[in-house]
Amino acid sequence: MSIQQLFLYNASAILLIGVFGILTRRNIIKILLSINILQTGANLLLVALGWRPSGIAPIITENTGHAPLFVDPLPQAMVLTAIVIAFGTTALGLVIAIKYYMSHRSLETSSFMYGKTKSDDEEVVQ
Amino acid sequence: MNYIILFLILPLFSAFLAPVCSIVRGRFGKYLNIVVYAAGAAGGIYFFTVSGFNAYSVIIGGWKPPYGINLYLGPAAFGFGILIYFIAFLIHIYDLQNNRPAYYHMLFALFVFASLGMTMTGDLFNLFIFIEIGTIALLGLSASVSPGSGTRGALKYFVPAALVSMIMLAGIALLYSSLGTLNIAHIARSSELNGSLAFLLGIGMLGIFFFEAELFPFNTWVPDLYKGAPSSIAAGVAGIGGIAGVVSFGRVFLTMMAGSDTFRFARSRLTAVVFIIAAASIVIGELAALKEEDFKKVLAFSSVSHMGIVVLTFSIGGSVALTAGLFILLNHSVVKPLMLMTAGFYIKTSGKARWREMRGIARRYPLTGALFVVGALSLMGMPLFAGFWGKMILLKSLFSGQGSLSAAGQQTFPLIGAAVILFSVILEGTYFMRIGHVFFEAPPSEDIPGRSRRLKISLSTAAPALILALVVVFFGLRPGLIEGYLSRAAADLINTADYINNVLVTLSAAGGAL
Amino acid sequence: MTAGRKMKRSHRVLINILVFIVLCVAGFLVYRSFTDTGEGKKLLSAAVEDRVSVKFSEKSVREDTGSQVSFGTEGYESGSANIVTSIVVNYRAFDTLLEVIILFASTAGIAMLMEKRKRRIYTESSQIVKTAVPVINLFIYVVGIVIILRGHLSPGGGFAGGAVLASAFILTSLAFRNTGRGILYMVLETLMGLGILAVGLLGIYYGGGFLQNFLPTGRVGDFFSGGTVVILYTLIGVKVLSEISGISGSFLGNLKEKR
Amino acid sequence: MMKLCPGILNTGMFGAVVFPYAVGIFSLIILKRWKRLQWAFFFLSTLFQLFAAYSLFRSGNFGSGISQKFPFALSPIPGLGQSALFFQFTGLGFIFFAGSTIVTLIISIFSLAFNDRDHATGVAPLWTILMGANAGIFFAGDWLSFLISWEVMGWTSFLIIAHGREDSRKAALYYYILSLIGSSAMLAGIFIGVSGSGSMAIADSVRYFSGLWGTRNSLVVLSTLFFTVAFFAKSAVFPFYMWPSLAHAEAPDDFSSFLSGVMIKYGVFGLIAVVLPIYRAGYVGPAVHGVPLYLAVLGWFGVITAVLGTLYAIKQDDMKKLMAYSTVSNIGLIIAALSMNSSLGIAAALFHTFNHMVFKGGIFLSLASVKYRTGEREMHKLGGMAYRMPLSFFTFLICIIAAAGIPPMSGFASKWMIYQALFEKKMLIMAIPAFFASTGSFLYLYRGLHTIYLGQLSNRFAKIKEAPAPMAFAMLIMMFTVMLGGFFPGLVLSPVNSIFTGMGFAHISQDLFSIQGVTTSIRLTSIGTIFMGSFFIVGFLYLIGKKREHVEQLDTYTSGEMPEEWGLTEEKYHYGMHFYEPLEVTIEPFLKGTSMDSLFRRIGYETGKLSGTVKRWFNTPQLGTLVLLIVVVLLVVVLGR
Repeated sequence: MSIQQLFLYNASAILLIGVFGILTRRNIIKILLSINILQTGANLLLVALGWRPSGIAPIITENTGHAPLFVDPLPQAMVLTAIVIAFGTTALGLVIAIKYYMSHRSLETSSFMYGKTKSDDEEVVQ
Repeated sequence: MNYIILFLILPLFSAFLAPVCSIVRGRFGKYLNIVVYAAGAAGGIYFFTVSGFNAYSVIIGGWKPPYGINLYLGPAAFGFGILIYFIAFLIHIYDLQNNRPAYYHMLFALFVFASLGMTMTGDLFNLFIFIEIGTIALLGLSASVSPGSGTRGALKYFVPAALVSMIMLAGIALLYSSLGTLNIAHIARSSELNGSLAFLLGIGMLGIFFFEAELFPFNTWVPDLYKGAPSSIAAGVAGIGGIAGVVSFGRVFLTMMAGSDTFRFARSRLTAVVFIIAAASIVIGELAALKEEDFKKVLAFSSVSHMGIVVLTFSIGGSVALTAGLFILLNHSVVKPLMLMTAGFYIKTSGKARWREMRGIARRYPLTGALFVVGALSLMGMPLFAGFWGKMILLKSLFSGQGSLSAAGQQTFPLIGAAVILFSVILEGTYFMRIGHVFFEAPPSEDIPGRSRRLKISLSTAAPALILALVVVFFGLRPGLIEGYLSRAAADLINTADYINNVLVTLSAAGGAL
Repeated sequence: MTAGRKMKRSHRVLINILVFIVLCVAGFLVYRSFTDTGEGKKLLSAAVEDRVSVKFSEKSVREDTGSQVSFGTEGYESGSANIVTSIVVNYRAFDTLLEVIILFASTAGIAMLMEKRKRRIYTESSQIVKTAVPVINLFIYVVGIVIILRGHLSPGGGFAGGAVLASAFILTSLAFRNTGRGILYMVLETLMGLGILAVGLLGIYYGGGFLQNFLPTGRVGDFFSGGTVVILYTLIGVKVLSEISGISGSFLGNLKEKR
Repeated sequence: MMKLCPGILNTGMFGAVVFPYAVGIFSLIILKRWKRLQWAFFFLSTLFQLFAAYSLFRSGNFGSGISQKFPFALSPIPGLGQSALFFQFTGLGFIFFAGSTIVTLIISIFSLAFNDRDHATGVAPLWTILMGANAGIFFAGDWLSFLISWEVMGWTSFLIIAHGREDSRKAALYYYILSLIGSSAMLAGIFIGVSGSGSMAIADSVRYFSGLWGTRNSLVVLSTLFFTVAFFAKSAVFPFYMWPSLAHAEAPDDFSSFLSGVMIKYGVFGLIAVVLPIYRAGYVGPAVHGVPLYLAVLGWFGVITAVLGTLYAIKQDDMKKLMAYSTVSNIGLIIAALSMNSSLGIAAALFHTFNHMVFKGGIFLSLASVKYRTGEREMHKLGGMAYRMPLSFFTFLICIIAAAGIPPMSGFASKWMIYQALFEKKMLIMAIPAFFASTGSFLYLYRGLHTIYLGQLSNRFAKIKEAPAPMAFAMLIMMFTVMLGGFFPGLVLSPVNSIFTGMGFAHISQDLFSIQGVTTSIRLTSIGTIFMGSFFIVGFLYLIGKKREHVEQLDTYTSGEMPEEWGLTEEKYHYGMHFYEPLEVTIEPFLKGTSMDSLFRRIGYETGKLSGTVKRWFNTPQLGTLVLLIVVVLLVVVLGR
């Protein structure tokens, strides 16, 4: 098994772990953590897919000769974007979790059930 | 001709300017947005008419596809973009009565921007980022007013969104590794994928569109978001977000997967998945709406089932069925904002969230009641309103069973779909007529402010809903005016060969108009 | 107290096991589709040299030179030595614009949601911290600016540099009570965003596409190479700086402006 | 007949359809405040429709169905392969249109006075629109125009029946859900035909279906079943016979006369126009005495409806419900007759349809005037109205004589023709319950007459007056129309006879005064004269006989005492209470066994429970994703190789 396959299966495993966490955790903060794990797995998958045997970092310097073997730079650019997206979503998710806790005094997803939080069902939002 | 990209990035100006302008004057961002939306709609219509309804491919950064990013402004993207601008314009006029923070308008502008981008982008990763922008903007907006159900709806929207978007990112990565490109046209042109891999990637990418289009497994957020968000935002989700989700869904599923050879080995299975999920959404939406007490949640469930009907036509395939689907999409995205505006006004007036407690409110406020009835009849597909023609065309194409995407052994899909749709019409008529009757009952309940303390229906509240109702009635009396155009849009979504041609082949390196 | 009823433990375990089984099946399917030897293209069947990104590293999207780029030569379509940067800011600059907008949106959302948050009671930070922070900040500023400005030559760029600079601001706001003025951040964001749009429209004005490079691309490796890359990365850096500082400010909770 | 003149046909049909729409929308929007003016506009538009009917009658040629392009052309719709709405002038449609317009005009005269300040219901504009849809249904040449008129008829009538009263909500919803089910079924049938024939024209679909006999019988039977469900639901035939008792009772009083007279006949029209032709040309399949098996089953459904309607009517105390069930039983007879699919049968069905329009309209008008004065609907609170409202009494009397099928009124001739049609096809087993239903109608009609109009006048109503002049005038016209139909059957039957060439039936032999059946022929005019003569003799004897003396109700029942300690009130032992108690006790178990109502309610209840379950699914964010994973995995396992 090449190192690339190792990383691929590793990334898939991390993805599945994240999904598992999202599906089974009952605390919103833990779900957010699982989402971050998921995002890490996706990034790792991206980088691993850009690997090539004996490839070097895609930066032209004096040392890179006339025919350098760069690894695929596009997945790295995508990873840059994906990281920023992950940052933004996580920050906003945390804020919403804080707001939810302020109004419900609970971070358990079981408090999503109707009837559990009377105030929500009665609430009037025009 | 490259200035056509202004049609997409116009909302960005108002989004960037809104917070700063609000330092100068509180309501400035609001008016700025209105101006921008009006300008977008008017400019789009003007350009679209002078350009002779041609497909344009805008190249960004001067790098020709598939290397650079391109926007594809065919009839589908451009026409529905104009509709998005129009609906956003009306929603903001409706919103003038409320005093919103500047960030609110900025996020709404970004939401509009993201929806426009989703309809017209030609690059998978770019589409992914647009979807993320829409998600984040909608998260902020839906939690903005109500601390209780609003945040709950936002959380229920957030968790599946993150899940499916990351799965889509992984799918994009795998697709890139096996085809070496991210451009939709280029993917559609390349050779076949392995069957099981194609199916995996297809599922992974379609998940987020099921989510965006409020379809079955991922739509737990829909009722909470509609209830918890202010009515204008709910109207935005129903109208604008629905259009964006469905059109990008069609771009990815019809153009990239169904129409091309790339996904040939998995095509029938993906079609089956889409069909089953759409049919399930129709049934589940209508059934759930039957017992719902909360007015806005009823509307939410009804939009679930209508989006199901629209996407069901995708799995049937064929230009006639797709035309019908787009007709129903048009009807839904015009009527649902109208009904949500009515709902917002009634909820504000009566101070109640449940429709049973609004007995006789339409006797006090007959105009809005009449608008609600018009919307309900159009959603039920009753004649003299736009929904009727969509239903007719759809049923005709379903019963003639033409243009079925599905492989042999799935030829019964059109008939099952027709049965499901006819069943859904019965349930929808039941609950909408019940609600309308409660609204028109005499005597009105005591909690509703009477003529003495009656609220003044300001023009900004009534006019947008009235305009939308007029649109519905106009298309109900003159369906042919829009039908020809919608068939062009359907052809734009179906016809993969032309799409590849327009994007990849006939482009000069400088890009620009075709 | 509206904390929902705790689920029965056995049910939880049951659901976990169920999900686990489902995921195992899904994982098996993923594995099968990775290692499926049917006809058609498989995973990784496009080698790196067959992908579109080769054109990026060869800098030959417009006209096909077909040869690799070597250091110090000139006359390429995109002059930046760091190919990832040339992709992020030049070839796929539109993605970057959207990325900035995502940060922008989340900042706005957080500011809007955290508006009414009461300010926390800080414990007075110690004298050491108060003395050390300005000194450290100096170095941080230098490093961040360098990272931003050399983003097209070496690893780094606007996002990394902006984050580094923002860390200095966060340090300040933790050490001393003020978390900076949110209005300043807001104005900065707006100006930078409009700047990016302006650069993009200038690209159209100079007869290209949106966000097209209209400056001369110098020799690979020079500071003045890569055309608009430096400008865009500077704008992005300042924008990221202001956004992250704004986010931290609203988390620490004394944005003075109410709107 | 004058020779055909398309111009007048065109304008006539166009005006008959579009003018009411325009007037209705105008009075809905502009005349919101002036309710009386709305009713005046309703009357005017109906008058205009009658004028259009007259011009059509003079110009039209009943024999051949002429297809006309609807002047108000919609812009072309390629998706439907249709560029305009097409209207078709058929004799059948014209007869229905003319009959419904005449009856509605009389009712509108009634409504002018009926909707005064206390009784006003703001349904006039909707009713006006409904009249436009009414014309559209009868003139429709293609499925689009038919569907448009059908659906508009559906929701306008829903809104009218509900007319914003809480207690009428359930009835209106019941009615509307049934018609939704019907229209969904009809859509299925329509589009099977359209996709087969490739055109939206009704005639083409019928031709397509009748061409399939022998090759794809099951498809034809299925599609006709869809149509039949729709028309049965609208006409309240057996599985759906429950809604009239609710809707007729809850609707505005003048509208329930329209509802029972005109609206319930749409299904009859649909069956004759769409279903029957399919089963004539080149029918291949099982048949009973030459009647296709499917139609025979239809006939049985009709007979069952007739019997059930009679039995339910017998045990009603609410006078409007009683008459609603009588309508159901009459519809059953009509269905039985037309399912014979012979010229005699269809003639009988059309004749009885027209008669029923008139006499049931009259009955409901007189009931409406009673309720207008007294405000009571339960029969056991009424009594002796004949002394106070003689004209309403006479209208009721004449109309129920017609309804019971007693000569010389019109009902006798049509019922006689129905039996003749059944005999013609040797459906004796079917004829026996039909006889029972018809004779059973004596019971409930007599109950109505006796309890409402005869007997003791309650003191509460000692002061009430006869209905106002316009209402009286309308009832008078109804009365005379009934008599006319009874004395001169040819007035209705000769137009009916003249449309048979267009429908490809043989003519029946009749003239202005007499009808020729299979077993015998009757000469109604002479029968009528004899009966009227005997009536006059009896009336003369009554006048010269000893005057009866008036005693209080209490004197006759409790010999003057009023034993309060028994808790007795006037209603308690009113002679209208439990009028047929022994009979009711006998038929109760049978009715319990055959009640479709409980079945429908059960279905609704189960749907509600299911809906609650589905709604609970939307609760947590995790369940959805979990379900997705399971779904995806199952799909992969199932669909994967």
